[in-house]
Amino acid sequence: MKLILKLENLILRPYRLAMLLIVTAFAFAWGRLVLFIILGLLLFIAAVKTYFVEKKSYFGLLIPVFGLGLILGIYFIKDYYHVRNYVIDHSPINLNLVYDGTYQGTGMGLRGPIKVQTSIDDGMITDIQILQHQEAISALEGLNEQVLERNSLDIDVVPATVHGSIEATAGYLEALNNALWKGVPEKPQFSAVTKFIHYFAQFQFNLTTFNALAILFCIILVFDYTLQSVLVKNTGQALNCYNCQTCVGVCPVKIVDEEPYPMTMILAARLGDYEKVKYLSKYCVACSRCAGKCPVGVSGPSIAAAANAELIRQKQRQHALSQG
Amino acid sequence: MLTIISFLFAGAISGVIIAYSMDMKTPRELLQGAAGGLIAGLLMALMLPR
Amino acid sequence: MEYLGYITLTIFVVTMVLTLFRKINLPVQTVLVLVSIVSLIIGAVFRIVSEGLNSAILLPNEMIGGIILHPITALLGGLFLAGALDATQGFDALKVIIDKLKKTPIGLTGTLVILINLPVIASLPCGRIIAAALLPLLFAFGYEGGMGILTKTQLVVLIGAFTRNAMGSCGPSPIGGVGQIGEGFLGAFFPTASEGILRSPQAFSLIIGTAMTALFLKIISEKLYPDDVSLRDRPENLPKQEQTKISAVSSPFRGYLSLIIFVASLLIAIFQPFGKMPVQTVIVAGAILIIILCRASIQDLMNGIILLPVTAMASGFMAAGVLAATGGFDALGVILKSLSTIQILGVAGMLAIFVQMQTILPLSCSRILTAALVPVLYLFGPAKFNMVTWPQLAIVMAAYIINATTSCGPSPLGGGGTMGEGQMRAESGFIKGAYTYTAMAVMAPLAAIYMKFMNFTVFSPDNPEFSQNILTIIIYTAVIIGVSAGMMAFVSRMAGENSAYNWRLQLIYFLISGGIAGAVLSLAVYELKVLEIVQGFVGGLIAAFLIGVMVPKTLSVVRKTT
Amino acid sequence: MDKDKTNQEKKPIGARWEEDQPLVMPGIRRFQFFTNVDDRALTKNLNRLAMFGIATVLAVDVGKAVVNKNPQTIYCYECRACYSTQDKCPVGIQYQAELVVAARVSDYDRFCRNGGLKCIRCGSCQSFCVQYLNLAQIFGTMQQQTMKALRTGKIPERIIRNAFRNGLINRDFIDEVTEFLNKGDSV
Repeated sequence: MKLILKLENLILRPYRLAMLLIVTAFAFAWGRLVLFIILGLLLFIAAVKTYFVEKKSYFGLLIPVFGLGLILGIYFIKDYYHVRNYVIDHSPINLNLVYDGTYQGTGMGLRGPIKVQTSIDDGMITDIQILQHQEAISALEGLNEQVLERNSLDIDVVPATVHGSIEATAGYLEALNNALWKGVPEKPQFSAVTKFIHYFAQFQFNLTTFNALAILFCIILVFDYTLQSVLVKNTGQALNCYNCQTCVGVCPVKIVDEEPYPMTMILAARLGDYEKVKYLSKYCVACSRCAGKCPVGVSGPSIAAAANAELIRQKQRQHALSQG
Repeated sequence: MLTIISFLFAGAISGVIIAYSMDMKTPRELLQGAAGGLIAGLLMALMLPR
Repeated sequence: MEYLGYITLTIFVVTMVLTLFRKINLPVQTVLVLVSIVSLIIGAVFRIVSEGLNSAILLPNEMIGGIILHPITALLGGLFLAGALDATQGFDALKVIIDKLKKTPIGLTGTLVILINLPVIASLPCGRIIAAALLPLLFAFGYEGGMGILTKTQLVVLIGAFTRNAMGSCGPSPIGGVGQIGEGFLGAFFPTASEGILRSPQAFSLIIGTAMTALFLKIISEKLYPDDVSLRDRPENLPKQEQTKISAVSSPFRGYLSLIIFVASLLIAIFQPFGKMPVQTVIVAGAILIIILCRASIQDLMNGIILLPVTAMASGFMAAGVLAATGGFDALGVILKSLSTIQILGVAGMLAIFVQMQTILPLSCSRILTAALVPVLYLFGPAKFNMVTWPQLAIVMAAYIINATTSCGPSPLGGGGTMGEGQMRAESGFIKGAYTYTAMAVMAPLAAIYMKFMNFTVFSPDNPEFSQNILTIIIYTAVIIGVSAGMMAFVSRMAGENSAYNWRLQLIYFLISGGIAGAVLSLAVYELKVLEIVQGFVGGLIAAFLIGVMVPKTLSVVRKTT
Repeated sequence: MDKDKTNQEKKPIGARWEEDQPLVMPGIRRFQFFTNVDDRALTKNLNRLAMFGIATVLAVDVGKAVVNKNPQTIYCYECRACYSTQDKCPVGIQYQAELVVAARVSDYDRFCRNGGLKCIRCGSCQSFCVQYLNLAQIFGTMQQQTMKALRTGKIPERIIRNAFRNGLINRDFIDEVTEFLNKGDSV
């Protein structure tokens, strides 16, 4: 029973927002790290707030979590650079170290990943295929032949002359290197933790990420905003409000606390601020003129009533929770 | 430059008309309206591309 | 496929008109979503029959393709920022500044004029952002608002003109305004067009149009609907000290700080000094800065969001997307093209109607139809049908865009003007006459004239007739204003007690002005060719008739109650 | 409308204690506010659903671009400044903005129709973009997705055949497309 009550809490705004943020974080490769940092920061701020306001300390819980995060982060960086330094120390790769077989590897060109498949036989590169790329169409032309001819990666291959082909060539070589290193069993591997963290961090923070995050932030908040009224029974009409204040014109009360009266009540209901609705609805004289005038047919008092019912319900739930 | 001039002109006219239609018909108020319109026109013109 | 287009187009237009006249009593978002779902189903059935299931499954994708995300997110960002500013009392800081400005030589009148033109100066992606924040301030000037320095009529004019300016301000806005759609299309011919070829015609005609709206509201609307504003005047026999009681305005430091951040982020968004980045990023960053520095909460930000324009735009784009996917707009293009083959209309008349299209069918956001109609207009140009040349296309575009952006003002489907009506405590529809009139007869021809004589010379500098053109613009402006104002005064004098008579008078006035507007437009597009000008006159007449009959006769009993 | 009226008739006065009819304004029941506009009660849930639909479509629109690894497309102005490319596009693509939109919502039809598979990703159009979007990258990613969809058979044959007839496919993809079309012929 208590579990059900707790689960019902999940539809409350803070939980919902957190859930939406996490979902976005997982859907959006580059944003994971940023969103998780934001989440951590929010938790920290909330903890500080509760410490000063309610004199309750959650630091006993938070500090170990952050400490663990810090230790993991340091371990990750160490492990990551250990592997990377090994690769850098041993490049250009000695082809004799590579076991025979066919390997695939990816590298980043100017415009996206380049996927390469290469076959090696007795220290000789026998075949190279570019499986996928997004570079300008002739940027990678002739590279295969050059590499096959020289049978080595340490000589600079001559890039084509189209725009961005230098970056494309670098990406191509990276992909080739990547593929060949897969055939070297002596190379140290990333630990599982490193792989997991790498999945979050990706080291690809750029302006595009930031811009997209800003837009997503807007959309998420509005999505949540809509959700509020959809989830709470009978307050959905508040969503249709034009903010036109026609209701204020016909309301006999008109202004409460220097705010236009029935409209503020409806906006508060839309926002999920039911305490404010309760406070404001005390001023309503229930003449229902606003309902008659509203161009969309939003009925202020009815929304306020539904909002108050929701408030009562929430309080009952909290009461039941505290009772056990 | 001439864009700014035409904007100043338009701003002044609109300022006078707005002032007139707000029942502020003394010459002083009309002039004030024109001055306000000039400032508005100038600000608008500064926002435009060269 | 062709029939499908006609079917969905008919569904869309009929439902929209029925909603406009309140025959369908649903919020506009619901109607648009329903229209798109119905069209989607019809389209899917057609596709399954003709091409199989695979193609029908892709139809929703094409519908979503109609949604232009940028204006929606830019608007959201702007509303965020305004919400943050509001919550941190930044607008109180603005009040203080205005209060200071009032004591300078430009006085109260000049301050009000600047205030009215503030939306175009600030140029946000949607006028509602600034209108929602500043309308309470304007209301405070009146008796009921507390300050009591303006009378009822003055307040009506002030709010009406301000809303007009605000609702047109998305046209010249460089950060995600409607005008950018047109600019982008013109970029195919004018190399620098996307840097703002349409901005100055828009701003120019807005600054004049705002003034004409004020005049119209004062002279005609008050005559036509005498009892439909429920604002109160200050009683005459009030004690003296109460009359002069003006509430002191003050603002905390964080208000000034947030105002500075607001202005700074706007300037950064417009002039992009730190390299290109989307306005949303700048604005959201500004909002977050305000949250941190001025201690606002996310809840306060959400307070600022007006959901209607966002959702109305999204649902409108959905409907437009479905229409595009099912070929509805192709059908519209064909219809418009066949209009031009009618002898008395011709291309000029068709264009004169086309330009006024958005005022005839006002939706809650102009982008809905603009995004669909501007490509049609583009096709009329050399890109496909070759009916007009590039410069002519640019002129028509300027007139079309100004008409489009201002069309959300008079819209009864939740246009921004409704906010003004609510604020001035008027019946809905009070401002419609003024708004549609200025959009049709003042702004569109002025924008066309300005485009013709000014912008082409600015954008191609080696034109010898530069200073001469300035004179031409000034003359045309003066003539358009003069004719409109003179006729306004005449109509106002003719008006009597009978509202039906007044309405007929207004309709005639609309017809004449619309005809003249169409003729001026043709003049700008085709220069002195008699046939084209006559055709433009006829087209303008038709458009003006359609616009004029949409203006309500009386207001108080508009809605039938059962 | 009818539903609420019958509610009113059925329920005794005490029913205002029920959850739907809360006593918030003293002595006044909720349904009293439903009298002025005739179809209000009928449309209450419809409006909510429509709103939710809009929000969902918005979220899907953004989400799709993000999931398809083309997040840049979200902030396309759709201002069509890229149409200025004109002759500078080596393969003569006219409507670049359409391709960006198609990439955002993975609308294969629009993408192929406007020559998306013809693009050689040279980046000439990029310099015209007011947002400096990396158009070449966007088109490249979308091309990969289109080919992926082609392999899994999500694209109706008509689309790809039209593109093939009009010569809208570049040499990176022509082999695969021919193979696909031949397969379609043999079946």
